[in-house]
Amino acid sequence: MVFRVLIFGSLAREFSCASIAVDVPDNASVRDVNEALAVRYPHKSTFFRGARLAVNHSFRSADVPLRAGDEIALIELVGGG
Amino acid sequence: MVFRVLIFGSLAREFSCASIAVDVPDNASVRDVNEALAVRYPHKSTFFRGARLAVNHSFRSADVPLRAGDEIALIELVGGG
Amino acid sequence: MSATVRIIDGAIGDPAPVLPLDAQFGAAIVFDGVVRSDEGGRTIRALAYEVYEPMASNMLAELGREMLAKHGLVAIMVEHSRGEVPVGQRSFRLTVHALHRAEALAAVGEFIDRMKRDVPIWKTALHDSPPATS
Amino acid sequence: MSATVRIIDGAIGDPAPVLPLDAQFGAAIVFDGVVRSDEGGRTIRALAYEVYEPMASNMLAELGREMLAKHGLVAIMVEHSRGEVPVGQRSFRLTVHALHRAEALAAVGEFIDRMKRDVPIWKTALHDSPPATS
Repeated sequence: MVFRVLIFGSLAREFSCASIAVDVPDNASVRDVNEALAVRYPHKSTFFRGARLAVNHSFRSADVPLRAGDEIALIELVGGG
Repeated sequence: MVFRVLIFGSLAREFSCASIAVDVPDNASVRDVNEALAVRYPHKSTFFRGARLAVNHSFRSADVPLRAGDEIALIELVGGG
Repeated sequence: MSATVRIIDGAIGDPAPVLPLDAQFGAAIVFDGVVRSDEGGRTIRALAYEVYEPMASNMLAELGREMLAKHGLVAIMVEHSRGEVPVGQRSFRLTVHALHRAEALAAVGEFIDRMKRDVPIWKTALHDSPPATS
Repeated sequence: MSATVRIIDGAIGDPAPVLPLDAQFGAAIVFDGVVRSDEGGRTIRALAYEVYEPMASNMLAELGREMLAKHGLVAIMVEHSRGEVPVGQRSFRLTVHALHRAEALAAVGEFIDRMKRDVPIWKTALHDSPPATS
């Protein structure tokens, strides 16, 4: 299944795009998406492995299987001010 | 010297007056006024011994001599709300 | 940096006197103290504030300047009622401008704690009818 | 008890929407977040806020309800800007009503800390001119 992971803020500027496509097996979970991102971008693998992903606008357990059409968003805030 | 010690709040209501006259020797200090109040009202001696007294609208060291005409006020707040 | 004190007869008006926002501070807090209907477990109709002046204003200003310095505030303004303030009305307002929220929140908490402990202002609960006597 | 959330395009207006004072609460805090001219040591002209909706509003409302319950608040209202907010303008306002000041102050501090950590709102500094490139 291919998902477009929405990205925001400084990450979106760094990547010059608003989402990143990842291809994961059927029944993949959020954790598999984190891992696929980490493998695809080895220079930021630690960041992508630890990043929080929301599915359909909420956080959920990392091992629940995803379904086609789920909206995935990378919610990693820089915090501060 | 006779001073009229200004009192406020629940203490003023309890005493049904706005000040208490105390007679202290010349060169008496704030501490002597506390003591004179405590002796005069033995049922509240602990309160009067510990009460903060302002002289001419500020707090000062307890052993500075008072002068005739100094305005003494008992600033003991109940605190709360 | 400025510290301003106003003692107001009766309830403090609404809305807050708007200090101009500016790009120097990131956090502005307006704290309103409101007279509650329940005072010490009994229903009241108002609080009466007795303010020993000028000592009270002097101490509020001094406390304001101390908070400015200690917390690095940009501005602080305190308003306190004198006399009768009905239930549901404002008797106190503290306005603080600071670079960041942490300083602003700390200053508000510390100012009010110190004011309640040290500044010569006394309050008396006013009831609809005097308590029954035997 | 109520928790209200509003996302506003651009800067948040002045003055605060006045929640009616009433005799049930003793403390009301209005916290304003203002865009400062200095962001990360560099002068900016504005911040642009990106808000991931409806997740951001949902989380702000949930956080508001959590603060209501945890701190026993009477009411909480949060407003946050989306899009561009110039320096010196308000991008955030939190209004809290509580019985006592301690709960109100604690709720304001905790709400903002949690919001910055968890709620999907991102800010970007906008400069007058792009940084020089070699």
